[in-house]
Amino acid sequence: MATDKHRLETIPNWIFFLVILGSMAYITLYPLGLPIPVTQLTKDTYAVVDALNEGDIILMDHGYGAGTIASHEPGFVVIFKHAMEKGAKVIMVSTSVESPLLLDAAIAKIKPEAKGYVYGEDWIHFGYLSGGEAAYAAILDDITGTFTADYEDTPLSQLPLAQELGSPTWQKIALVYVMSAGGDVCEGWIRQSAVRFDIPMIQQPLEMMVPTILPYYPINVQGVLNGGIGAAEYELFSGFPGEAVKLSDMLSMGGLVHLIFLILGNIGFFLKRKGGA
Amino acid sequence: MELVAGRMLDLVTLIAMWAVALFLIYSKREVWIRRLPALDFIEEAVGRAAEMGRPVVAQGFGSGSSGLQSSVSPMIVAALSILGHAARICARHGTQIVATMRSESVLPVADEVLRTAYRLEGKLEEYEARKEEMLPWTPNQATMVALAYELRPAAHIIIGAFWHESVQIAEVFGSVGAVQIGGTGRLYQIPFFAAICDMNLIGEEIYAVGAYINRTPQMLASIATQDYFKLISVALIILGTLLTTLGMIGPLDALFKW
Amino acid sequence: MSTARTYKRQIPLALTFIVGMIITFDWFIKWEPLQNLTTTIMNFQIIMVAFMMGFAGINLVIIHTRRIQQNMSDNKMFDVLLSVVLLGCLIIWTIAGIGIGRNSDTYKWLFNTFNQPLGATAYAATLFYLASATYRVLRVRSAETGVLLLVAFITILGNIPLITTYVPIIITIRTWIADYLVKFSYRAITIGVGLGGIMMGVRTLLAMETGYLGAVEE
Amino acid sequence: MADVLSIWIQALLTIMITTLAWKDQPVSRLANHIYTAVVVANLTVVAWGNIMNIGINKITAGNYVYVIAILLGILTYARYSKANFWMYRYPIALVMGIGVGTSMRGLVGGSVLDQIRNSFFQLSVPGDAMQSFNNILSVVILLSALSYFLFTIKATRSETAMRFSAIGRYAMMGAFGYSFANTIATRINQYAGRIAFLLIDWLQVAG
Repeated sequence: MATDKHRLETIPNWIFFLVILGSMAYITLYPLGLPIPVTQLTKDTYAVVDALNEGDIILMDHGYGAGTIASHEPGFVVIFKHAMEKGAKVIMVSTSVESPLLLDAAIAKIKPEAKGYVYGEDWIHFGYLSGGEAAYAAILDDITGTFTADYEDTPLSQLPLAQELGSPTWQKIALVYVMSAGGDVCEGWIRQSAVRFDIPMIQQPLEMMVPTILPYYPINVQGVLNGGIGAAEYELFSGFPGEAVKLSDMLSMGGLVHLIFLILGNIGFFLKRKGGA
Repeated sequence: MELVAGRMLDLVTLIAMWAVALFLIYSKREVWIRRLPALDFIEEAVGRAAEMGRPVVAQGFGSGSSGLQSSVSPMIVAALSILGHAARICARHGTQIVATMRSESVLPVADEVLRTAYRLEGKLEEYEARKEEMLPWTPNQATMVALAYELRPAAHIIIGAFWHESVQIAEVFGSVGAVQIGGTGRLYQIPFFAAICDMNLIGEEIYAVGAYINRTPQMLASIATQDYFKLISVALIILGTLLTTLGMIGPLDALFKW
Repeated sequence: MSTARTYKRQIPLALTFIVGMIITFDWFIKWEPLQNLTTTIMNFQIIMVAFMMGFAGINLVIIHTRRIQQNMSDNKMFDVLLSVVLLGCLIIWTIAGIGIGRNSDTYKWLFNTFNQPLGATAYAATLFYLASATYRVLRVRSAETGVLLLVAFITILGNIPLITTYVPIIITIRTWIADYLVKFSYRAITIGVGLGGIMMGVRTLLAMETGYLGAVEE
Repeated sequence: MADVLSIWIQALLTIMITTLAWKDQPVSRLANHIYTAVVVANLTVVAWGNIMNIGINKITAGNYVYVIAILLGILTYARYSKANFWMYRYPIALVMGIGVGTSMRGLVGGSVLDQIRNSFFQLSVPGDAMQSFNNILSVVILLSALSYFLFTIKATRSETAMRFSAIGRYAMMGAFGYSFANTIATRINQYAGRIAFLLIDWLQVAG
């Protein structure tokens, strides 16, 4: 009996490892297909993108690295698709050095060419933007003065869309969409774009960062996408099926497993304390 | 040349903080400071490591492009002053200290901090012989985990700037039996330290470290400045709330938009 | 002696003060020469920090060459292999990136085949440590940890679609916690960290925190 | 061919580095050594690009000021010299000044004044008792948590003041619990991406 208590108190590491891996693999193989409740934040984000007109320009900060790809890529894909549906043009910069290397994989999922989108005319990636907040201000003033070439070193003179931007750039931009895992990046964009010029803005931070963005919503930031979960809701709500929808089952399973661990830990602790006393 | 609109109150506040700080520093008043048990605990933790003959690991010196040049630099400076403090105790006891490096701009500085600590204890040769091992380059959290298993440290000081890796390293170092003293000003990471570490510093407590360890009147005066401005913040919040409730927020709001 | 002290310590300290002031005032004053100066300093910083990246490479090369020698004599061949793999990858990637270029298809292939899965997995694998921490440390040890645990419990429940679909009230509770409890206690921490950070900056510029230049005269 | 090879390597590396969570063993150590090497190499390549694009290109374009930047960059290596190691202090002093300047100017507005400005509450909202209660609670949480962080004021050690700041401490603990739990959701989401990669892209057993 005493050993039982002890066992509940100290479950070895490999059990967590197997239980989590096993349960997540199981739910991927045999999905429940549960709906995910769509929150107001996501509906607002959808409305902002849906309000775009043909020919409007969206500025995206494609600012994720390899580490947070699962939180950011689905949102990027679905919003890009939605923007194409509305006929809006897309220009991108990136606050992550890894973004240009990860872009091709995401574009393969978006397939802009299927919608007749041509690189250089309908969308551009300018590449990595170093220099923090001062640089955000600089590109909003004059993007063609900051960059001389795009992310693959094609001179901007060969890209017609870049020629349209000119100075001041911010007057041509209808929406700013920020994807980032950095709190200072998200808030920097708010200060430089939303506060300074009142350009509509949507943000997609990591799930756990959302509370720090909420103080700016809905005055400065009109839509907040709650990481990958928000992307799943967006996919469901907008009707552009994607990868993130499958997440719902994973969240249910993973959350339940953690709840069980939490309860087991406390039962073990309680039993041990009772035994000790 | 013109002043940027909307930032005037910021400027005035900054100048006021400088003025009050300088006044208090030069007036050399005596300042009382409350106890910070987590910092007192460092000595005990290092002592424990010496008894067990196991090393001490210190982390928290920025990461990649977020080094001394970035806006987390105050946290890194705080982390470095703790590193200096801990390194002196380690040098005295003959305990090995390992400071993991993730940011290129911090590496030469951490080198200087450790060198100074060992010099002050008269053990410079000891440091020169093994400095590469004492400042290992750990560019990712997996390396830090491996380091924990390899060194099995008795004490783990995780004070400074942290990102997503915080929960992982705290959990692993805890599971290999290190006593942990945690603290960071990065909002997202405080919860893990609060939950996992044996002793923790919440948020700005890490900035009080230099003053707490050295106790020079000048350092304490700057902490006092911080407190006075905190009191002013409290007063402003109360005032603003009263005025809002009474529907007379206009002038105060205008001041904040200045 | 005093001159040595001047250029070894005092000039660097003065440099920190001047640069700190320039960067600070650039935020408040719109003046073309100041803006250009700030841009130049920022570019200088990118270049200097880029040079410092070499330390990381040198550090790894020194540590692993030593380890190879050590492990060769101890006959630990697997450990030798590890160090060789590390140095080999380091050299191949650096040459590929610098020689062929970061935008080349070869480098993109290397990055997406190696860096991307390792980075994404290492980041996500934090999940296992969170699970073990949930079990090991989220326990009702005191009233304070009790509060932490209670809120964590409700929030986990609120993140499970299986439960929130049938018990939507949990989302309301979770939102309330986020909107009031979390927002305002974090706001207090933010204000404190802000004031603390500024004073830390003041101390650094006034040369009171000089750990970064060595605490003793030399 | 290259694609198939790539997917296999990705899958193997994913599994290898995951096993570190089980324990430190040869497989995870191998993955870890590769990881360290490729991360440092990638950062070095980025650094090289920065030196070329921002430094050398500007010099060749006639902007000779950047020669100083290159010289300062080289000075950081003085740390390997016994006699002249102090020279590294010049670049570091510059970097330090930039860090302090950037943080000071950003903190005063974003972390202090904006936060205060957003904390002016309407204590009594007519016809909405719940909102009034919430607003009063917000002020109490905010002020009590702030008072917890006073270091040098003796009066904060009195029993009443301690009780007041205890409210803040409890609120902070609750907030930490919230963040902790939300981080779990973030990580589940991210690991789900890896599982999906293994089962769908690699093994192709699930759709």
